[in-house]
Amino acid sequence: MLCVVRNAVGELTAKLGFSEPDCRAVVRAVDEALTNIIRHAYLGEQEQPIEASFHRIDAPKDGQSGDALEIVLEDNGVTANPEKMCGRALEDVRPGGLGLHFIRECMDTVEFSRNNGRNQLRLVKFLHVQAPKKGA
Amino acid sequence: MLCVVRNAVGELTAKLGFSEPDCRAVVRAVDEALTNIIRHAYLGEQEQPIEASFHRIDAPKDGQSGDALEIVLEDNGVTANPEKMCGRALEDVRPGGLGLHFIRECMDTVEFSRNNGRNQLRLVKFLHVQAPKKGA
Amino acid sequence: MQIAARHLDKTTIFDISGDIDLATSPQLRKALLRELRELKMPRVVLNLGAVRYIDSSGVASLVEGLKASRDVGSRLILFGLNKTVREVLQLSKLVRIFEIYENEAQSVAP
Amino acid sequence: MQIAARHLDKTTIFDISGDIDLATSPQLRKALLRELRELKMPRVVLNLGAVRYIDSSGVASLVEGLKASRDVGSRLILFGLNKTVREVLQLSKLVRIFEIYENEAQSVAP
Ligand SMILES: Nc1ncnc2c1ncn2[C@@H]1O[C@H](COP(=O)(O)OP(=O)(O)O)[C@@H](O)[C@H]1O
Ligand SMILES: Nc1ncnc2c1ncn2[C@@H]1O[C@H](COP(=O)(O)OP(=O)(O)O)[C@@H](O)[C@H]1O
Repeated sequence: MLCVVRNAVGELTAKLGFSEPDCRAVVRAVDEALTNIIRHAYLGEQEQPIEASFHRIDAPKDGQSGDALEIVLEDNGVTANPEKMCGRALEDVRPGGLGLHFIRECMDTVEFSRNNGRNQLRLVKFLHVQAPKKGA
Repeated sequence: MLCVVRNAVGELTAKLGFSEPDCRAVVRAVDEALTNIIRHAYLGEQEQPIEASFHRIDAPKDGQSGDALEIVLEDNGVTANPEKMCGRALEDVRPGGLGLHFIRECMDTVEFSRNNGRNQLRLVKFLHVQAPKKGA
Repeated sequence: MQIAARHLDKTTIFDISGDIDLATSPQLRKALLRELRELKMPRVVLNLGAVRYIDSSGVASLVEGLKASRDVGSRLILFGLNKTVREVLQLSKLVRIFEIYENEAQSVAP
Repeated sequence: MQIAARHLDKTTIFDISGDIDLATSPQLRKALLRELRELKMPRVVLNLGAVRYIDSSGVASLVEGLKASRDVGSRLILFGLNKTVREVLQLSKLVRIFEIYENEAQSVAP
């Protein structure tokens, strides 16, 4: 099913006008975030409910407002331990601990929160619309 | 995870310009098709691989060519029995047996095939672009 | 999906919210069958106003509830059907088989 | 994901295709550890040309393979890295840690 999500998100981001590397970045972030929810919040159980919303938003960026894709993932799993949610130093070559790092590298905003017994992950990626060329 | 797929496909179809009922129809067809793959091809196992592709295509329609969304779902599960793949008469009020009927009602083309040990389901939905008004 | 139960005299009202799909419909089925077959509640009312999605397995659970209600001589009533829910019942040709009302007042009327 | 194995003198080549993710990376991990730790194959070459996606658990499996190869004194070689695979190794800051070649000929050179 992760594969289905990746392809749907890939097609959506392409349709929204993201560049190819940015499409891959958003797909990667969503995939890693879902993987983490299944592994850590639901302790490996695949059948638990995960909610997702995808919205085109106007978000503040560099003092201006920018066109962006906002993705919110929510689960009812175990409370995330904020101390562990930091990822790790990459210098230390060992398996694991890369997911959060990927998510942070791939998105412009990454916010974890917990409300009403639910974990929420909010991801934002700005659409870098090319500025219209003047004169040239 | 089905919820994530539904929301991603909902957003994708809206972005492609489908009407609201058509967006819901495509979401429903994909959801029911995935549910059937999990239940019937993978006998309830949720962790098995399902591939999906989403493409905007030009497909023949009423002797002309139409703008459409093509969705292809593939699985490595048990071979579907074509005799069972017909859905059932709705007059008979009983639980179950609605999924295929929903898929057929919701999409313009529904094709099952099996190649190289994989089941393939091809779904097509035409985008009904409004004809430009002449003169009026 | 979330199910919250309220109890009136001889009536159970289930306020259902979220998505009724492959993962959650067994829970709805169980709640309905318990209320009807085991507890023999004379009237079970489903408030579907906050249902965002219902798939064919959800519809199958409703049909099972309906059968159970007929078996035990109870009523199963639906209200608060939004566009999505209505569409699905129409697709299933089941709109005319269920007892459906506009709102809660009508659904719990004596 | 599919893994097909080919055997040359003192070298195993794995042709890997499809998606390496949460569901499939354990299979890759197992294949690598068997070849390196159990069979002590002196050189294991991964043809990643047909890999469409690799997630962090896939990268973790590659790192485990690399550690195993160092432990037993074997070589783990990657070739056929497409954009997606390259990006992920770059994100992981692992590009310089792996032995990576452009093509199979270089990877199996004596
Ligand atoms: N969705 C989540 N819920 C709870 N804990 C999480 C979640 N995502 C990450 N974590 C915690 O953060 C740690 C680092 O995550 P990550 O960088 O993805 O590496 P890994 O998953 O390989 O451990 C995890 O080991 C886990 O303790
Ligand atoms: N993806 C599939 N693979 C194998 N068999 C299938 C698949 N989809 C449907 N079927 C068969 O078609 C029948 C009717 O499917 P459906 O209309 O969805 O109703 P239900 O799933 O409730 O039985 C199923 O019972 C099953 O035998």
